[in-house]
Amino acid sequence: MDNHGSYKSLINIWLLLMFFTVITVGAAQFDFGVWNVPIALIIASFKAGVVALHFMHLKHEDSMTWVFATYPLFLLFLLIAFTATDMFTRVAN
Amino acid sequence: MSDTSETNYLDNGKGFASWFYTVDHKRIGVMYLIAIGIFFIIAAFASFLIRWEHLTPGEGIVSAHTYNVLFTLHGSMMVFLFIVPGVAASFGNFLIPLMIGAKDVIFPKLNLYSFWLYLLGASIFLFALAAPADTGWTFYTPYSIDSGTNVIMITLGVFVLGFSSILTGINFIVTMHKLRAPGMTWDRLPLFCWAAYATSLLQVLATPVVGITLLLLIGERYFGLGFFDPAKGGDPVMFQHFFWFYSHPAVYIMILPAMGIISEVMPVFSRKPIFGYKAIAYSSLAIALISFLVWGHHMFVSGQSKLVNIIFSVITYAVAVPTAIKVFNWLWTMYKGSIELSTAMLYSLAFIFLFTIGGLTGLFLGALAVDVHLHDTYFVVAHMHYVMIGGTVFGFFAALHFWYPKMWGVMFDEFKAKIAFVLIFIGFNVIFFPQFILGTLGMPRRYFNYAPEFESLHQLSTYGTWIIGIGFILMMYTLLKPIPGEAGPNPYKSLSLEWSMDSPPPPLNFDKIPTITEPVYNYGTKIEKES
Amino acid sequence: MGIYDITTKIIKSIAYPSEMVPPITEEDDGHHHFDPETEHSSMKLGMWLFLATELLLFGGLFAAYAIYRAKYPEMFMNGSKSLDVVLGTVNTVILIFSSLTVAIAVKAIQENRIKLVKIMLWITIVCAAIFAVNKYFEYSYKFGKGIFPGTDIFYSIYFAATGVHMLHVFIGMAVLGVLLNKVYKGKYSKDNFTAIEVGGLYWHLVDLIWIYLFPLLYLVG
Amino acid sequence: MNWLPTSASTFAEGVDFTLWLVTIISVISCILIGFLLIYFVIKYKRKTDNDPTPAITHDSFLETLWTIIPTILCIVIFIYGYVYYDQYTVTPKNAVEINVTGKRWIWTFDYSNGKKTLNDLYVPINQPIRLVMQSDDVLHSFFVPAFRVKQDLMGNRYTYINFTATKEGVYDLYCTEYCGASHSNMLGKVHVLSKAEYALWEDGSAKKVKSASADIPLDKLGEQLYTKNGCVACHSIDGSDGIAPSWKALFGAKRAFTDGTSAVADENYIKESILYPTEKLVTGYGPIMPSYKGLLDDKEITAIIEYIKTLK
Repeated sequence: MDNHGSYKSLINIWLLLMFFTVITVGAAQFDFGVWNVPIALIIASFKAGVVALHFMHLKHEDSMTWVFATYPLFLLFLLIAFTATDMFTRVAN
Repeated sequence: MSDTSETNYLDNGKGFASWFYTVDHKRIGVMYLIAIGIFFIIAAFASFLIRWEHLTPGEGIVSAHTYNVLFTLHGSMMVFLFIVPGVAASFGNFLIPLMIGAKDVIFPKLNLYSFWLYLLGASIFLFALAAPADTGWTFYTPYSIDSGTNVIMITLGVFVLGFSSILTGINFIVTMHKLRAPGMTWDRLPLFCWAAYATSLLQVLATPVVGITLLLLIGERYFGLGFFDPAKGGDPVMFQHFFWFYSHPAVYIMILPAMGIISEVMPVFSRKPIFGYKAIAYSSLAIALISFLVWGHHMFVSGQSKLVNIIFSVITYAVAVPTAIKVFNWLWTMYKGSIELSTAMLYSLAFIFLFTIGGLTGLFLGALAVDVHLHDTYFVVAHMHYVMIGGTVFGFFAALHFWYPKMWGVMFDEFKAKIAFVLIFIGFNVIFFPQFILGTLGMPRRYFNYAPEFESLHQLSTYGTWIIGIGFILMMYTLLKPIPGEAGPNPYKSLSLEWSMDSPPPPLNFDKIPTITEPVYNYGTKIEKES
Repeated sequence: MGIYDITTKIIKSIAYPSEMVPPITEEDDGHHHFDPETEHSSMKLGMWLFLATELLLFGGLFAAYAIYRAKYPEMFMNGSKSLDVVLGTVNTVILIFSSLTVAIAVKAIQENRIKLVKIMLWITIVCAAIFAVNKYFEYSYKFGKGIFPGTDIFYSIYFAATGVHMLHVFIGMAVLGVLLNKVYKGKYSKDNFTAIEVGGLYWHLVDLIWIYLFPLLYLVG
Repeated sequence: MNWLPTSASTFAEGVDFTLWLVTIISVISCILIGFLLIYFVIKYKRKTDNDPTPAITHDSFLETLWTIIPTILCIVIFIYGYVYYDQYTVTPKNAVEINVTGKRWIWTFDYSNGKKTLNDLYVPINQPIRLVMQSDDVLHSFFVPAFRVKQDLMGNRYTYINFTATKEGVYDLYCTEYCGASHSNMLGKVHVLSKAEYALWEDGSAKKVKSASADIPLDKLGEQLYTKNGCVACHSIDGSDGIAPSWKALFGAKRAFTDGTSAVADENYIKESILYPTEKLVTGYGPIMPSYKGLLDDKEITAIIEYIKTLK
């Protein structure tokens, strides 16, 4: 059934994750100003994507699972986007 | 009463344990029904006291603090213990497997655990009544941080109830994906199932946000986290954002299953296919998606930014359209039909009319300028009750009467039930219609006391509770005292799957999983133009 | 109606993969079982839905983080600098490693290599325990310096987020412990491994959340 | 039919217009749907158990119609709601600012001329006013039905209301955000004065406006002040325990304070408590009362003391 990948490929994935952990810790030693957070988030998202696709086999799941895996991300975006829009567009009228 | 050779689910095992440890979805549905019924009665009683207090201005039967406790109790119990789990968990459990042609839900044990979690949450909630909270069901900060009452227990109870709700939702979604009988395609799925599916989606995706919000509120009280406390640099409006991110979709968790019920009842008693099946099915899904985008219309005067107010107002009107479409579809289902005014049909017709009023008064509140005037007045109270009682509760009562023969295998006295309906319908309107006028006149909600010029309208509203109370009692009496004789498998000549088996259904529903070959609402003679 | 037809197509394309509905097997112990393939795919779908729930549970914390970070950049800068990056990094490595071991365990059970499954699950649980111990030291160090939840908004978010995450680590340990116990009892094999796969999914989520929490709290100072 | 309060601000007209518009749309829709319901029920009543019925499943024309018409109506209503809201949120340039503080359960108004009033807001007619509002504790909401304005107040952040009163008179002011036991007593009055009257009030002869009843007995005056100045929100007069000590049988009673001392409640003690309320706290109550220094003159304080004396 879900006999995907080999032990070796799993370990390779892990090495990739370790590599990116080193990168993200390394990148934190430098100050990129406003880019600090985006850089950290992009690396984290990449790692999270790798974990989801390979460790969690999302790669081999059907479209319904994809919908349920990604829709909450959209909702999370909504929650943050609307709340933040409110917080930062308040002006004394 | 069962003299057939086969046992039915009610006879299948006797005693407390055979119910409490059952994994039979029908028994779990019935247990939910009993539990929510009890909480409905308690919460309704609180509302009788609230109205009684308003018979005259000033202190009547209770003190100001007791009054605040009563409306908090009424609101939170109705919302979290009755109406959110209500129709979905009781009739959803009972009907979904029967309707899609399955022997049970996909995770029967998880279903039982959900029920236990519901009981646990409810117990914590009731335990909190030792020092009942006075925050209102919305738990707005910083009042809820500050209040000397037992806010932690009540929010903990709601948190646990939330998990019960989530697990039930997961169960239903997966059941409808994986256990539909052969031939039961998505476009043959009964509309109640569509509605339950949309409801479950909302339960799974909205509830966790209120979960973390209430958890943070508990943290706020224990540790003084400060997220929602202006004194610590936090923002109370953020609490409202998080709260309504759940609680607006929760409105649809409450109303969607009732819409599903109406979509089942109308075709049967009109002997017509439901008008616009796809429109109703997809507008359920559309509502499930759009309802996540409108929460801010509860916060137009809360200090939310003007830009966000405008955005939320626009999207609010967008969600009004699919709702309007549904109303017209139900209406047109009756066109050229053969209409029987059974009790269930009466409740459905009342649903359509009252829900229309509820929806139309929503148009007032969505309009920014008007909402500034009407926000937090009795207008909102009336609007919300027209949707929640006129909508959900009337739909719930329609279901109670409609599936009564299927659930219990007997019939009730239609005549008495219709009298009860008339009392409930009149009483309801007498209570809540004057409240619209109170609201436009500027009577604020959650007021223990009120100015003398509001007295006559308040009194009228209170008299309504007495009428509706008599109606409730008569309805309960009618339903608890069935008339002799058996109902038979299909007294209404319905075509959907749950009526194809004995009443009450056998423990495992189907001896052999049926194969579906035609649409579910296949009433009438085929003279229609094919799409 | 054009709009409805389009919607139908979209919904069909999403929904119809699971259109094949399985027969139900015999009823032996009073209630019925669904066939293994349905049970397998259903449990996975159910777990993914539950993970969606969990993600949104943390969603509230992420939203609070985003907003207060933008509102109080100084406070977050200083707070973040005061956290122990070394300990955080060690915990990240541990958690990612434990994700690997769970993934190997899921693979091994499908090949009936029970012994490997036991070893991998043990390692995972031990990793989780080390993670917890590290967190314990980290918390007590903070308490020693007089920093508690509520000290300021940053520390509130730090304690709330890592605290809720810690709770998930404990739940994950319990789940894996139960699974391990059942492995010892010989309940799982290459024909019956759904529980391990689904438990593994849960553990990966714990890792996923940490992958975000670590840089957001410790690194972007 | 009287279903709207007096309209006394420039904003009220727009709100009322939109309200009427939505009301007319709603009533027509409601009558239409109600009529169709009843008509169908009568016309298509079941005659036999086997009435033939057509299998109508959809009708593109009708469905399009009832998708489009509600959409158009919604857009129209939104636009009106938005336009009038937009007017309300824009502050006119010559607006006079008044600071508003909400505190359980009293409204305090600070004017730019140094005046301060409790629960009574004085504004001149036809003058744009901008309220700058903040709460001292939990959320409150400032609502004047006659002006159709409402806005929440919270701690640590200012919120604003703009209005221009167009009609002289005294209007109700409510708190509409639930704030605890005396939420429904957190009331006030907005006095819209003619320019001349306002100038008089501004001159310091506030009392002329405030109490035309200078001749009434002291204890009766005290009774009026009791409700007018918000004492009623916290102090009961029937002995029931609230957030603050009851006034019943207060005079002459022995008071125990949180610092361990005690005193007999005589005239001087009561006067001190009104002017410096947090100096001596009666055991079991928190320091929540605002000082009335500068808000009540000596005669008014005496009146309140006389009133307390009558509460045996």
